[in-house]
Amino acid sequence: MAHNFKSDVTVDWCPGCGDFGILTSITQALSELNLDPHNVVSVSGIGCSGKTPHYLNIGGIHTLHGRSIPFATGVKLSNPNLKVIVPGGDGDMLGIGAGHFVAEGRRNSGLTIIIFDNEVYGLTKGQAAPTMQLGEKTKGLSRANIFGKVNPIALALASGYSFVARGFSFDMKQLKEIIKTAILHEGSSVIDVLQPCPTYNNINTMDYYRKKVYKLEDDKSWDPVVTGESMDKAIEQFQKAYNKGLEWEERIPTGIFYDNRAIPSFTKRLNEFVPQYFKNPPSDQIVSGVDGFTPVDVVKTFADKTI
Amino acid sequence: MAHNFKSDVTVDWCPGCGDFGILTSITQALSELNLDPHNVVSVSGIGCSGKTPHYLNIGGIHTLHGRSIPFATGVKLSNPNLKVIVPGGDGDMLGIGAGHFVAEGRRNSGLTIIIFDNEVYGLTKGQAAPTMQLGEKTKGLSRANIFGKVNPIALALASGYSFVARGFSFDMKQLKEIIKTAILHEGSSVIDVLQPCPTYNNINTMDYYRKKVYKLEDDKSWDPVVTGESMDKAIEQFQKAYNKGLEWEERIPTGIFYDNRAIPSFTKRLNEFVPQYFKNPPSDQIVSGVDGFTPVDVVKTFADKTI
Amino acid sequence: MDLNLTLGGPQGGGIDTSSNMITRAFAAAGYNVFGVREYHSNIKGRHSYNHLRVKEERPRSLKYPVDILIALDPDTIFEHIEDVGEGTKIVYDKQFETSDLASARMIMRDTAKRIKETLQDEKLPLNIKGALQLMQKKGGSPIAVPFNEVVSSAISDGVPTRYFNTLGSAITLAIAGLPSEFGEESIRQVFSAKESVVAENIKVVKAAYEYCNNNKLAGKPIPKLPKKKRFLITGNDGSAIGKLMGGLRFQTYYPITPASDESSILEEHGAISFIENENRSLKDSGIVIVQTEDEISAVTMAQGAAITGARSSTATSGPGFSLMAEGISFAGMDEVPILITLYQRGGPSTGLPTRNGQSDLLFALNTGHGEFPRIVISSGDVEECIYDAMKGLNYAQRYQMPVLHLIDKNLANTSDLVPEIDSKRVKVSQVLATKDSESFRRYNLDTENGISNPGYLGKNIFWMTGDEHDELGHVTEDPDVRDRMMRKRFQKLKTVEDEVPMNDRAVLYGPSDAEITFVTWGSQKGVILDVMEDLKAKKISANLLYIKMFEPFPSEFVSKILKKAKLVIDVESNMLAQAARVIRTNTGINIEKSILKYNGRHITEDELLESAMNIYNNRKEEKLEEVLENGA
Amino acid sequence: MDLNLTLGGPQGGGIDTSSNMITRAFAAAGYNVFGVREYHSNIKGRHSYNHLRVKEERPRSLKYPVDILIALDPDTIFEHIEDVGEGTKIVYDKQFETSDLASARMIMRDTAKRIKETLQDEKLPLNIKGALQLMQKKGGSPIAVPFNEVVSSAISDGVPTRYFNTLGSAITLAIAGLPSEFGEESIRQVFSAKESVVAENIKVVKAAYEYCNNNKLAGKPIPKLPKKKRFLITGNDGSAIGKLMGGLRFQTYYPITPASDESSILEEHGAISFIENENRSLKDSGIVIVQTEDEISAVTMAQGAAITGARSSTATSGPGFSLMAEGISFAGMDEVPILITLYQRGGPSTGLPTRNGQSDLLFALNTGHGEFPRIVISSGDVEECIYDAMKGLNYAQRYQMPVLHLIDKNLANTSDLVPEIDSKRVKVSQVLATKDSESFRRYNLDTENGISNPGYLGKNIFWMTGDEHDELGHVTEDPDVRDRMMRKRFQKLKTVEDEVPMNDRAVLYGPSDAEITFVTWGSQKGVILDVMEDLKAKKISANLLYIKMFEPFPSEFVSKILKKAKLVIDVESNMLAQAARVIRTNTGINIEKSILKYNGRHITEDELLESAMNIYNNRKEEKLEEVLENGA
Ligand SMILES: Cc1ncc(C[n+]2csc(CCOP(=O)(O)OP(=O)(O)O)c2C)c(N)n1
Ligand SMILES: Cc1ncc(C[n+]2csc(CCOP(=O)(O)OP(=O)(O)O)c2C)c(N)n1
Ligand code: SF4
Ligand code: SF4
Ligand SMILES: [Mg+2]
Ligand SMILES: [Mg+2]
Repeated sequence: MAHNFKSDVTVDWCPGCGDFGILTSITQALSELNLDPHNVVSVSGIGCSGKTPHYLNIGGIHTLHGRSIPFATGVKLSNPNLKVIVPGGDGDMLGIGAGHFVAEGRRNSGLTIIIFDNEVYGLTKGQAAPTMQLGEKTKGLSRANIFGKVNPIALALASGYSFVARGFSFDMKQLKEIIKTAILHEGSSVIDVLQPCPTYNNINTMDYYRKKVYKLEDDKSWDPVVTGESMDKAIEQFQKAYNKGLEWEERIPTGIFYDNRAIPSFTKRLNEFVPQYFKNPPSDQIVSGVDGFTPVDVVKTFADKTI
Repeated sequence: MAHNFKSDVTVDWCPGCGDFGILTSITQALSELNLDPHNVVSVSGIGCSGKTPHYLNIGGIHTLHGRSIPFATGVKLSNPNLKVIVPGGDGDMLGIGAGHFVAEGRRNSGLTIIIFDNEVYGLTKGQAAPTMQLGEKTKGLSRANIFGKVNPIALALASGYSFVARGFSFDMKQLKEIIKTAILHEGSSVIDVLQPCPTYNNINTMDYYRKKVYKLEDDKSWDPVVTGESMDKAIEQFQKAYNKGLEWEERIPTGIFYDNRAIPSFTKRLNEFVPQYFKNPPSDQIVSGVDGFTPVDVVKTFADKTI
Repeated sequence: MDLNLTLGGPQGGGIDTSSNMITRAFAAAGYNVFGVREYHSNIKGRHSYNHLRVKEERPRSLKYPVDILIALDPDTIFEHIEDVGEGTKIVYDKQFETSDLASARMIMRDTAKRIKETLQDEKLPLNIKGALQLMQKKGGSPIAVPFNEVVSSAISDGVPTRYFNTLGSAITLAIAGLPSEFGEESIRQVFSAKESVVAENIKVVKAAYEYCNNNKLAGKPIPKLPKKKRFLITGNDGSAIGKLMGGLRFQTYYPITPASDESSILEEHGAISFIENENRSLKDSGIVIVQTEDEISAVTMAQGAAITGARSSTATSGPGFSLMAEGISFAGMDEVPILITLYQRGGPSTGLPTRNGQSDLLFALNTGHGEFPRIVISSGDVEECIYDAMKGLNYAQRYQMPVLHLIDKNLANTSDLVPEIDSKRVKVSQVLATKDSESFRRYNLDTENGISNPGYLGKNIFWMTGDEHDELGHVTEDPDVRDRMMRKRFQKLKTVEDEVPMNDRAVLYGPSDAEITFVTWGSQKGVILDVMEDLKAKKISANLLYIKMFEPFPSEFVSKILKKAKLVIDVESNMLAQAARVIRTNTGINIEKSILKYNGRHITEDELLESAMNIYNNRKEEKLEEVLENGA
Repeated sequence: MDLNLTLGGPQGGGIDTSSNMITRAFAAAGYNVFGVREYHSNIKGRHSYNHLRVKEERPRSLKYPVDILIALDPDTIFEHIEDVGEGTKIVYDKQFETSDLASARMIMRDTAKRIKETLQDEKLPLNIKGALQLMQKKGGSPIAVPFNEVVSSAISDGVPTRYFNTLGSAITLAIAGLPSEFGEESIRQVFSAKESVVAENIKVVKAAYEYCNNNKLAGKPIPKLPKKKRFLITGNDGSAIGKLMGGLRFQTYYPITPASDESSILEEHGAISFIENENRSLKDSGIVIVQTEDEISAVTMAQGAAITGARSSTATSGPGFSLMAEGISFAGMDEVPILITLYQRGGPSTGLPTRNGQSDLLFALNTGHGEFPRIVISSGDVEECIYDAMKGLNYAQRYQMPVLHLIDKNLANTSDLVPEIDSKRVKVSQVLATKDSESFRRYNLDTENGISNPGYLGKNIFWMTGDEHDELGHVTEDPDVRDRMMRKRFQKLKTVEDEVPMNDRAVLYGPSDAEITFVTWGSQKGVILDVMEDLKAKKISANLLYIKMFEPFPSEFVSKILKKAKLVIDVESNMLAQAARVIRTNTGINIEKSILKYNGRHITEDELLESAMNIYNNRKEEKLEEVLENGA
């Protein structure tokens, strides 16, 4: 029987929360990819979204608010053979964690970053998240939001992510497929998931989104895959992705905006100068000699320090 | 006599450093704007660039690495009548400070952010800054740079900055003009300054840039100013700015990419609900009553808490 | 009267409203109510409860077993199995009787396992009936109320469940013997804005009383006491009020439990009303509250504001405070006046994010790299929060250093009825810029007390740097100036010691000579004062050395008291007895007996008394440590 | 031989190369050389200097006045006015004689002011000549060398200034009496790669010797000693070497002085060579070093790696360490094995970023909110850095907690000749994952020593959370499990005490009974040991209580020694005598005499001896504090 990837921990999200759809999409994606549960891990931050790893029956770290990316990067770079899923809140990823978010774009380690985009800080009771529109007044706020909105797609592209997509938590079929493609993508991917929070956000509701979303893949000419063969085409595709990413007011595109397979992942780059990196990564190295002492030859390794 | 804005502190940058040109451009801009030196302050982080406030004869805070933006925002929001200049390193702003950089784009407080873009961490001896290209090997590095590059223009635009420009430290005439416009801009501005670091960066040298830079304003049809009258035009201008911002390999555009005057600054937004905000900002408020005790009427202010 | 009651239900299910209703009803009748909120790190569904105590005089602690347990869900019955005793009335919806433990999935697994074992040990069924039987064994009397019926009988239309909270509260009031009018009054206060809602709820209150009367549940009517205007506030409110009175005009925060409520309160009251006889121009002043992108930004942005002359502050809790370490070190080095309110919760790391803790004291005293002066103060009740916040802002301004104000989660979420807020208790002096001059020496070394004249951006031209600096504020690495600047900065701590009255640093409550000397800080103050009364009744004299300022530490005062004390018991809500360590560091005195609690719940009078008696009875032993465990 | 020399010049002007040359020349002749680097937070232009000491046996401290001062710029002469004494030879470029103080703009203003006052007090001109006259008064002999002429006479073409460093070094060697061949040998080592450069520089060396011979400057030839292979390494190198030997395979860092050198060294030596008799498959193993976006990322990324089973670490300094507080608390809560090397520099805040300090001890002991166990160790010389880094990795692995390894900047930048690196001194055990099972209990409570079997992602399925958790690693708020987890975590500290030998925690050097007992930690160890010899010569017996592990603290051992000590003198490079505070907290013993230095410079033998004598002579006084001030 295939692993179903669901743990037996009580899920304590609010009834109607969009998080359920994301969770299901993840477990289904993992099942359909038929991955060995030992080879996938999830690393989250803090927030309603941050609880996700406990609900998945794979190794999971529920880290610190905003720090899932560096923790996850450590996991991935130390054992490049693992698939690392990073579910995170929009506050977590784009507020307190924005610095890491930008940095990971430059690294392209190979993380599957899933942003639970509910426009609010759920777990701390509904404050505006960085994804909330200027002037929006949700029920959790005492006055209209005074901050501008950051667009996750635009920021992900500007940061250099090689795979950028958007899903909607109530369209699990599409979301599951996006997650599958993202997990198979070698570099780091960002999936912005429109996730209604019925408890605090009475504006960006399920209905609100249902009316606005449309699928990029419905346009048969849409081609997000960059192979790197033509530089001009690549630039054009990036620009198209970016411009699509800016769409919001009238209609909201979902699907894969950008899928650049030409940018080498960080693990590939490391492999260029770390001997046997993939075969013998840090996580698996023998550090104790046969006699229980270090096997390192100090004189040879530090020959330049001897006189 | 006009204030010349230069302090008498010894400048200890390396000979030939691009920082000198930026410093001069700032002092000239301030002089030409004929600002009262009490009404302009500078707030920097840590790095070679971070030393700038000491060289300016205006109030200055040389804060912590990566934290100039929040410090500066505090200054600006507490006294919205001050002009706040924020000189910072590329590591400072886009590495350790990237989270604040993104957040300030959403705020648009009214800071003039000047990025000293030398592609290296100058003061810590030449490590790669986030602006350095993947695979570049400058003399300060023991192996080629393993990180992707973040494009300051693209990131600034994606973060929501309302004024985005690029200067070149050896073209002080243009840079000075950009700085002047930026200082007069009501929201927050980002000026990415190409700044050769002859000590550690032997690739992006003065000559390297001299050969590549060209001025946006030389194209008479270039119009970065968004007035907000036409939404479509605004979107088009943003996209143009963004696409121009991506240019790098062959030729590097300098000048003003984007100057959106329609987005209200954070101080204007605050003014909507903070009584007399501009007239009587936090910095200037009377907090002691005539008798030396608080003038606050607690019962009235907290009427909802009384029973 | 001395009434302890616990009201439990699912998080997000209106428990706070119910408890607010009960509090206001008793307050309307002139009683005093004191309460603490316990809840999970969860938005909807998990168990939360409010523990309230009602008295004629002001209560200052809570006690088990409770007199009434109101269960608004089955989980409450399971969770509070241990909290009932002789005479406890357990009010619950009759429907719960069909629930079993296995289906109570919102109960934490380990808790459920423990409850299961308890029931099994007693050979009781693993369901509500079993739990109620156990409670009965302990002396409790279950009162099954058909919630749906009672509500349906009262309201014309609408979902009955929406009124279950009101019903639970009203039944409690009826059982307590409070006349129905006060219940109705409280409904008017709680739902003030919405008339139709008020009307419907009042119907439910009436139905509740009728039900109780009909079923002989109504208590003996209790007398109405003279009613005075009071403030119904929590520790969070207290700090916000104190800050506003203390001249705060700029506050930053990043959301975090249990700190962010303070900022929300400030935001809601940011348009300040001034007293009549003050300058008309003050009439419309506001305060700027900024939600930042993280706590690093919060602590540095507040400093930027402080440097322009605004009194500024930020509030946070453990994880956020950790992130502020570097910024605090800057404030110490650069002499920036800033108040940081640290709401302590259960640590380490994310820990028990919605539970009590006092485990950040040593960290607060040592946070930030390098050596710099700071002031660390702590509050022990809601009123202290007010005046300490004011003093904290004053200290920051006067001594130009970071001031850390510690409030524990228990206190933050304590609701209390405060009779008066005295705006003349603490002076507030105006922030004044130094006269500007050509070369203004912000860090003038020529000062006896270590305090240099402050400068403010916009008014003075000067420099600041986190590097060691000269008098103008420029970077220096000169070894001699370095030494002098270090000494100047630390000189200010001596000045604090000279200027701040001892009462604001440590207080001895009770007789100067006593058989037991308790030592504590923070929210245990109230419960210890109550236990001292209990001990008195047992003819054991006790006093309390209560510490309010940890840096600079009142070493002499503390030393003097402890040296002559007979039996010293340190009481703290942490595992390492941190205050006792601080005492040892500063006085060399080792406190060998302690009562500690670190399960995140509030300390109750009964458990503290019991442990104190245990220690008292075994006082011959060299070292004793009691760990308290009350609380669901 | 005992030769102290200081070589000064502008930052970025090749001082390090010169000093490397001198070191290697003496080493080639079989001597031992020990040195410290002092420099500004500046890339080019400001004053930097290397203070070296050469001896037959291994030197372990430095001493003023120096025997030779080599000034490669005029600033050096001004800056070191105080460091000369009877017999000091001041070698400088004759051209400097026309320089005056006013034009030495790279000297910090306050320093320049002080120099000016010194010269004025002596009624000397405010220029190099004045400074040299003052030096002469102190017993120094200026040696003006026409640098340009000498170099030009030697090299065929090229810019003469490029060889000034070589000239300065060679003249020093000649004055010291070291035969020219060793100077030439050192040139070959330093410029190994570039043959033509070697040839030109050797010409300059020859010219230097010739000049010295012609001008009667050459010293009496010193004997050649038997030469052995040695490691020329700094504290930074030591830590890097130790980590690599200790099994480190993942290191993160964000650039910061003086920590990042360690990571660069690791990066350069990341392709590890293994000893012959080890498994062939090890032959090509590498280590991953990641430059992160900040220190928050550094400390959390290293943990991510640790959780997969790699031995991992990060290295930082004060400001970066402050940013790690939250992450360290997570490591404590979640029992993540991680080694954090904390290079202490002058604080607070940015402080004196390139100068020495020991002001982060209390912060390291208390960093991070909440209560969690940690191990804090410290090294005192270059060799200790090696083995402590290895042990640190072992501790992290065995006890599953954050280990903080403190190294001070002085030590980081101390260069020493280490005769041997013993790969059998410290065992390194393999990281082994627990056998996987259906419900693997990562945080098994069923353990006596507090240590649960570790799990590793990729090999086991388990969970972790910064929240309080159950045995599987899922969030819990159950009060009982909470208490048990807290106790389990702290139990591990008791296990550390049981398992780690006392020698690794505190050491008593010297006689067990002595008139003076010094107490110290970190890089003062060497200089105190030297001062102990000096005191012995004065017939005063002294010993040293040297502390290596601060948490868990070796209270009993320390107590026993201090209780019987006659005169205890605490020596630290900070203002608050932090180690003495830790001792007081843990033992109740108050150390009343201290010698402190916090101007950021290394402590020299002469000043320490003098202060120790002052205290010894006034030992009747209750409290004495000496503040050391040596250093430019
Ligand atoms: C350093 C730190 N600051 C603040 C918090 C408090 N906190 C917990 S969850 C959260 C925000 C959650 O919002 P988001 O990331 O959008 O996740 P969501 O709950 O909406 O899924 C915050 C601020 C924390 N845990 N740590
Ligand atoms: C928290 C912290 N980490 C690290 C440092 C060390 N540091 C000083 S300057 C600097 C980088 C400077 O690079 P950049 O910001 O690009 O400025 P530049 O020197 O190139 O102008 C670093 C990492 C620090 N001061 N604080
Ligand atoms: S608060 Fe919002 S995001 Fe959090 S669980 Fe509830 S509905 Fe979901
Ligand atoms: S290191 Fe580079 S950036 Fe810094 S002062 Fe020198 S040349 Fe300028
Ligand atoms: Mg969210
Ligand atoms: Mg830079």
